[in-house]
Amino acid sequence: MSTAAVHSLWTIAADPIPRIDAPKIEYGQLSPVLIVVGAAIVGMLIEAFVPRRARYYAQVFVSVVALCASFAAVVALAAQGYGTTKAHIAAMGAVAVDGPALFLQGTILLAALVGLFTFAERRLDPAAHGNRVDSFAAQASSVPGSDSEKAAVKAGLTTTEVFPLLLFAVAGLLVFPAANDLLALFVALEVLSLPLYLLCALARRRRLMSQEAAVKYFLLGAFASAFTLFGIALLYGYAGSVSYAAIAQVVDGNVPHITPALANTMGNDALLLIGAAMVVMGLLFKVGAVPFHMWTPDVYQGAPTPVTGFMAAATKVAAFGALLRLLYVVLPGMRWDWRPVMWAVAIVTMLVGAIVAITQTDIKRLLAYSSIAHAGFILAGVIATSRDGVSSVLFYLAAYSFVTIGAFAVVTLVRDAGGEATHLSGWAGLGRRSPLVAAVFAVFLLAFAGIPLTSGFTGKFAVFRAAAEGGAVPLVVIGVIASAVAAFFYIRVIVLMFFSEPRPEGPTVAVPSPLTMAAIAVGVVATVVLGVAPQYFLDLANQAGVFVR
Amino acid sequence: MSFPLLTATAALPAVGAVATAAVPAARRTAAKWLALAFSLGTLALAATILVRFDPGGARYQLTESHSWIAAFGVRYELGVDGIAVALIGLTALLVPFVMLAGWHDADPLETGSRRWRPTQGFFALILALEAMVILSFEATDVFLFYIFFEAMLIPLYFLIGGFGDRAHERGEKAASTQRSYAAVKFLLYNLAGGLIMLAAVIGLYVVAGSFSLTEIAQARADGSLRMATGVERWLFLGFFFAFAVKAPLWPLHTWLPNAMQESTAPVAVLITAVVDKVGTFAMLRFCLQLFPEASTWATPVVLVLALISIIYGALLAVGQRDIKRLIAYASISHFGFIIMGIFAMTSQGQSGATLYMVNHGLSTAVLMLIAGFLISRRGSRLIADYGGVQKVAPVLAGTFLIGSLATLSLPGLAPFVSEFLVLVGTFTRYPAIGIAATLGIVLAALYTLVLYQRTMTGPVRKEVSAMPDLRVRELVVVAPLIVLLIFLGVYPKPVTDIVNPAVQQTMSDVHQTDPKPEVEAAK
Amino acid sequence: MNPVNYLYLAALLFTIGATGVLIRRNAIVLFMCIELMLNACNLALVAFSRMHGNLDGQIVAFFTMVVAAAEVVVGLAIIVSLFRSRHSASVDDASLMKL
Amino acid sequence: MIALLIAAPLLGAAVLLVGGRRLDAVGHWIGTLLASASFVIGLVLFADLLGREAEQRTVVQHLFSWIPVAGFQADVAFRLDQLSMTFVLLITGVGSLIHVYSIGYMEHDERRRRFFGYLNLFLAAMLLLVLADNYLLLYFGWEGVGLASYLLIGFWQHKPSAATAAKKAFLVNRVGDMGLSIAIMLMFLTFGSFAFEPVLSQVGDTSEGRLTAIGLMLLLAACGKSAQVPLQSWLGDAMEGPTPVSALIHAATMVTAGVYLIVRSGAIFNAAPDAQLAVTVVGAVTLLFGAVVGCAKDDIKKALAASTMSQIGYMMLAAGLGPLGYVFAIMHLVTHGFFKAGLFLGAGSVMHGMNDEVDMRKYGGLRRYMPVTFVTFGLGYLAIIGFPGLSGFFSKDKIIEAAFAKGGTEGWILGGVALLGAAVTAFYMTRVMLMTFFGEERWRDRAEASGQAAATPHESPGVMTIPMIVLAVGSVFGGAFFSIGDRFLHWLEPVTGHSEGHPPVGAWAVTAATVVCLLIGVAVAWAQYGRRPVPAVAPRGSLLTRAARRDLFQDDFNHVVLVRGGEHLTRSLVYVDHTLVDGVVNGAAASVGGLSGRMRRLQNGFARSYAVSMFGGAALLVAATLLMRAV
Repeated sequence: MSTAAVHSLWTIAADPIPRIDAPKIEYGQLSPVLIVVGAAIVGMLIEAFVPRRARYYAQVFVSVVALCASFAAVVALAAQGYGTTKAHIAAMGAVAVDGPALFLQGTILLAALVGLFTFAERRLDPAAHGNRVDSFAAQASSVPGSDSEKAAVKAGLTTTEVFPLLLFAVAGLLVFPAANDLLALFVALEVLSLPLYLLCALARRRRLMSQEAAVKYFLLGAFASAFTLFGIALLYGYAGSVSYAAIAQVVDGNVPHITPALANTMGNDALLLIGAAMVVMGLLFKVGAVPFHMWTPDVYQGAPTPVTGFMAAATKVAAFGALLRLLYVVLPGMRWDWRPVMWAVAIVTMLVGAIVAITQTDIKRLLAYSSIAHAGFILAGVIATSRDGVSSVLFYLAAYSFVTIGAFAVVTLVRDAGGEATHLSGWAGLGRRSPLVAAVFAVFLLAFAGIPLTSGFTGKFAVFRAAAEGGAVPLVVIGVIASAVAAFFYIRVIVLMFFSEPRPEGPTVAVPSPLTMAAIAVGVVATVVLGVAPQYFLDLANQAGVFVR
Repeated sequence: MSFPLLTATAALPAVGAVATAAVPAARRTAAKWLALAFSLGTLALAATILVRFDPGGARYQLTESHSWIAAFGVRYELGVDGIAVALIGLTALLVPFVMLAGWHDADPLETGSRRWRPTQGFFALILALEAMVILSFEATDVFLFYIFFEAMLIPLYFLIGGFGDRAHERGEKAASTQRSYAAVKFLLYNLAGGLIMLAAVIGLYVVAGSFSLTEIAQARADGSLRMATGVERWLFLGFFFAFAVKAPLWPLHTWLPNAMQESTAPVAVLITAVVDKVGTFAMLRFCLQLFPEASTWATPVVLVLALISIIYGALLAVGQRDIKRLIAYASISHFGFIIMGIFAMTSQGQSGATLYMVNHGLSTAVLMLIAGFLISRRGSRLIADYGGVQKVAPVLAGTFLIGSLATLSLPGLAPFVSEFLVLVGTFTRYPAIGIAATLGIVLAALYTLVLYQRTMTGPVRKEVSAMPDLRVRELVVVAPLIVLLIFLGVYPKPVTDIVNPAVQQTMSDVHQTDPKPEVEAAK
Repeated sequence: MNPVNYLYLAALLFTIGATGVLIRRNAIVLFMCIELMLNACNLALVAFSRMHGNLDGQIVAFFTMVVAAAEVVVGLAIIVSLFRSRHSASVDDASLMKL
Repeated sequence: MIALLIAAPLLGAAVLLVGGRRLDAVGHWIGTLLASASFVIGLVLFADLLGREAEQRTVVQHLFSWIPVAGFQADVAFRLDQLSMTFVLLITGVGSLIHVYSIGYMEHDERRRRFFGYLNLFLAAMLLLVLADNYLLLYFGWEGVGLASYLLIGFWQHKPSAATAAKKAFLVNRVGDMGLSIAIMLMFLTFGSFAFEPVLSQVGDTSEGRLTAIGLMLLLAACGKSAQVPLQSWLGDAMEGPTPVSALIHAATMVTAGVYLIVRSGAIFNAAPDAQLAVTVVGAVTLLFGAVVGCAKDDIKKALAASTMSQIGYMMLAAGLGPLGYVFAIMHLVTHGFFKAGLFLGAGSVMHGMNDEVDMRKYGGLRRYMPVTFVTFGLGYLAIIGFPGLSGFFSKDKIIEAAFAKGGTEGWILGGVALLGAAVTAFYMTRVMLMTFFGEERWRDRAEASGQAAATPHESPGVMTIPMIVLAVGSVFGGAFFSIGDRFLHWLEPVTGHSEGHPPVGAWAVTAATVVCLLIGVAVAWAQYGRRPVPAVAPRGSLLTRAARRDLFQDDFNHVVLVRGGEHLTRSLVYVDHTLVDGVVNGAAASVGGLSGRMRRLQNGFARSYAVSMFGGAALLVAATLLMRAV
């Protein structure tokens, strides 16, 4: 390395840097996120200072209040027209406040609230030594089956840290779809991921599987985010900026003033293409699209079921939000490059998800694969690259998240001696034992299968229509075939529940507290309402269908 | 805004379903009576429709139209033409009888948990099914139709899979697995068809920008909506496939025998007499109206398939050992006639086909229900297990014979009228196919009479020697249907008067006119 | 010298890291490889920042370090708990869930 | 009024069949009453017709519109003219008599009520058939009588043979019905209508080929109903039914419906010579077929059935001759209705007295025990062989004349066949007569040999004998009454039309030949069965005899070709449906399942292999994106 080069490097670095004026933050418009983060911090303080006995209640209280307040804030913003007319970019271009962002944030918050209920459920497990327990490990640090764990259980310890963790994750999820520059995107990604990694490890039963799930999720997640980051780096290198708007300008080739360096990198499409591909890949990992889906079944199976439900719903929503924004705001200029690729991804995802699910024997894995297939369907809507496409995806996400949480909530109810009986054979004849629960689960399955008069059908119709109008008819046909295949295994479960003889030693259905009941009820109501009278929500999604640039 | 009669007709059974399902487990009989009451109420409403409908009037009457899902351009649009009226009448008429016939079919064998309420479920499901079927007959919005066309699979699925021939299954563990196989097969076949149709529905919207049948048909007629030939044909195929599965048309028929064989007789009647009619009805209303050119393009193939169905179904019926399977294949043969009549594109053919839907509903109901009574007595579906029933249960045998004669469409019974109309209608345009189809007449005589001979005549087998004759309840079920069969056989005019105008309009939609008699043509 | 070379270096490091992830068994080593990938990204960012003559890249790099630190905390916690319950840090041993 | 004709027996059928057991006591009286009521109505109408001019004797009564669909207008309308009037009287007259007879014959059957219900149903259907004003309504009646005959043949359902015979009859008839329905469709296609008036009047406007097609289809129908070759096989088995049924349906009325159809459609056949020729051929063949079969049967009813077949062959032959023969066909039909019904009733009376023994080889010398039966049967016998002066003589002789009168070689062949038929008829009827009423009383030792109590032959009660006597009177004087002054000819001519034929040889010659033939036939029979005793068990006999016993292998042919072949076809189709059609679907499902099984193995649980797939995926993604830009 020549000294000249070094010297020049130093001299440039030593140049007086243009002074940075204090950032201008629109606290009002960021309030949803801020509230949640604040609540999370409060939660940590509670962990630190509130006596153990009261923690659970304090945490639940704080979390519920925070989520409700945050949701109220979102509604308020939307009411003030930030979703449509006054949509603009806040926090020095870091965060967008526009229709899609608010819609998805609202969805995430509701999903989080419902998920919170399942987190807080303490009736399902038999009380250990007289104190109610939830579905999280008494003491995460203690080795499974060790004396310390027994002691912890005996002492009635509970991991109330899950609530602040949940809130942090929610904060990340809220920023993710709203992130308007690559930095915010990356930070949000990590903020939402890290708490989830931890939550996955905290199951009370089957802790080995839980920990394994956490490790897999963590390693693969970190791996993926490394790719994302590298992609970010390349994009930055290509455009010389991390803000979506700027990059978009460069991609479209209409930049106000071109510096020589920029002119140099702009010419190099490889930077753009590789970078875009890697960032997209990171997002596809989060939504669980083939071939980045493989973590999904294991993690869904191993994680505590409430976490799985929350994760399956909220993460998908946020990740698709981010994906939409990236593709619609940053990369519309290179539509013709990424659309064919996404076509391929969508097709493979639909087919693999549907086909592999057929032979699953564990209900949670089954739902995992079904979520993969659904990711494929949603991608079909993403590809439409039209306002209808956006709104259809938004609607689908909203519909899907409630069905998912509801379904996993039902899964928590079917239990035997070893905790939840997730093996399908245990579900035989459930319809005989407790028709109501079976019927509710059947409703969810039918929604997954996209049977008319359920939210699943409305959503599926919306995305397929958008795709068809976007000229992706073959995609629609394949999607239709995939849903036919998918229908088979949903039906299989229904057959199992209603038409096969119950096993004498089969699992029983625990009677939950109002919390889980609420979660399930919300799921059912959402499923039916969005199926029978979806007009209002479709309008909502349609108004919210425009990204601010 | 007058009283929404059509909505009410569909809503009443829906409400009934909920109410029946809500009846506590112990009060089985109450649930039955409640359900029966609701179905009779529906029948009354259907009768009002029949009265209020003016054959000479507008094409779609008693119309209702409300915005539903504006985002998809979907409206809640109802309206009935003559064809729909006839079929709604059939549906509303059959359901009460079906309920009576299945009065005890859903009484639980073993008591599951306290909350296990099969009886309530059975009757509630039937009512739910009725509501959906009626709505699909009323819908004049393609999307609305599709929704119920698909949704009706669910209640029927549970009816098939949940309730089998109790008598037949006593002591047979394999039966329940066979049953769920049949149910799944039924659902997957129809779901697949429906999903293909979904793609076509979406395609239609992309092309036409509307779901309203009347609007699209209008636009097609005045040429403001043109479809590329290829597009139209693909869309047609998408729709037709779904309807052909439902109908069922060879070679998409294999789900029907399993479904009818495994389900109880009343449910089997619902499948073949009511639900399958939605398929043929939809061909007539949607395929022809929306895609006239494609329909005429497809006619030859469809006719050949229909012909195959007729002969093939009949031959297979001859080869069956299981009573219900036999009737199922007979139905396949009859559906061949219906589809043939629809696509013959003559007013005789299409009026005949519509009439056929009604008559076949009645005749199959009689035959299948009595077969059900027979099976419930002996506890076997195998023809070989019977013999000489006529001696011990003359009334049962007599009514069964009438049902058989109706099935082989003997003049004087309703099916003859429709079958002959279909044949003539086909013959005037496609003589060869018409003649080939008459073979079906002979084969029909073969399988029905063989069935009757093997089960009812000959020396009395000792298993049936103690068989009781028809009970009052059963007679109440069968007698009115038989009377109706005879009446419509001798005086079908009331129905034809309702149907003909609608058929004429359909004919004009596909730009078809009846061929002139050669003598006139020559002049 | 031409900062593009730093990019090649970054790419190289990134690839090394990725390869490490694919071929090593020990969870800790795996994790270190991922850290290596992150740092490769940092290098790339800084290099680009230098090329474009603005600081965005360097800012991102700082954030990345923080994030990486956080990841270490979470990651090690999880890995350690796994190690304690299985007495092995091999990720291949953790394969209860499959198919 | 015309409607009442049908309504009366229809009402009877409804009441008797729906009424249930409570009517068992009076059922037969109700049935008989309504049947005769319809006969009375018939007489009234007849008188009314006689009161009119020959041209005004066609009454059309339009009841209501049956099936109205666009151009397709089927009405329920009745047409009463000389032709249908003739049938009405025959049907109701003979029908009523047989009702009376059945009261006695079915006395010991607990299902007598139902039997009368069926009989009434038959009358209604048959009247509908002959009174219909259009072919579709005729088809209604056509299938109606088919149903009635199905029910009555299989009346003793507990006998599998009866049930089978009934089914066979219905099926074979269905084949014929196929022809009728196709004919109707052709008419609709051609004339836009299928009512007698428009069709028959527009015959001139269409091609001969089309008319031939229609004609052949009608002939097919006629063959089915009238048991003509090749659809004759059912009539023999139909004898499983109670004897009155055989007398009414399978001798006097229903089986002659084919002849009615052809005569009614005369206009079509007149314009289609080929079709006509086909009719004559069928008639001639059946004539001989029946006669030959009749010679070999030992079952008295089957022998009579065969003779029915052959006699209808005569009628067909005549009908095929066109205007030459229509009248005589109907005339022979009527006279045959009398004497054949009489013969059957006689046979029934014999069986009644011999506790339902039908094998003539176990009869013999019965004339002493049942004189009335003997006399009536004898008269019927003389009538059928055409003994000069009796009814059969007149009608048959006219047909033979007409056959010759057709002229040309055809004329000679047909005439020859007819003469031969006359001879054979004389032979087998004499055989029947001798084996039953003459010779030594074989039934005694036969009964002992077979171990059962010796039958005690006795005369039947009056309720049975009276009808026989009436019919005997008819069969004696009917022919003369019709022929003297050509009454029947003038009566029927306006409808059927008539053209006087000119036989190559004088009418007297034909008559003489006929008489000679029948004498030969009688003589041969006497030589064989009169002089030497009748062997107890049938001798093996010549090939022809054995063939004749087996209905000239017609059934065997059907069995091998149709039944066996059909069974194989259906069985293979069932297999195809299960393995192929269904197999494809199940196979597809299975293959998807297998694919799924293979794909899920990729999910091997190792985090690193997941990472590999991610890495590969990323690589693919990048590569693809670059590729997209490249192309």
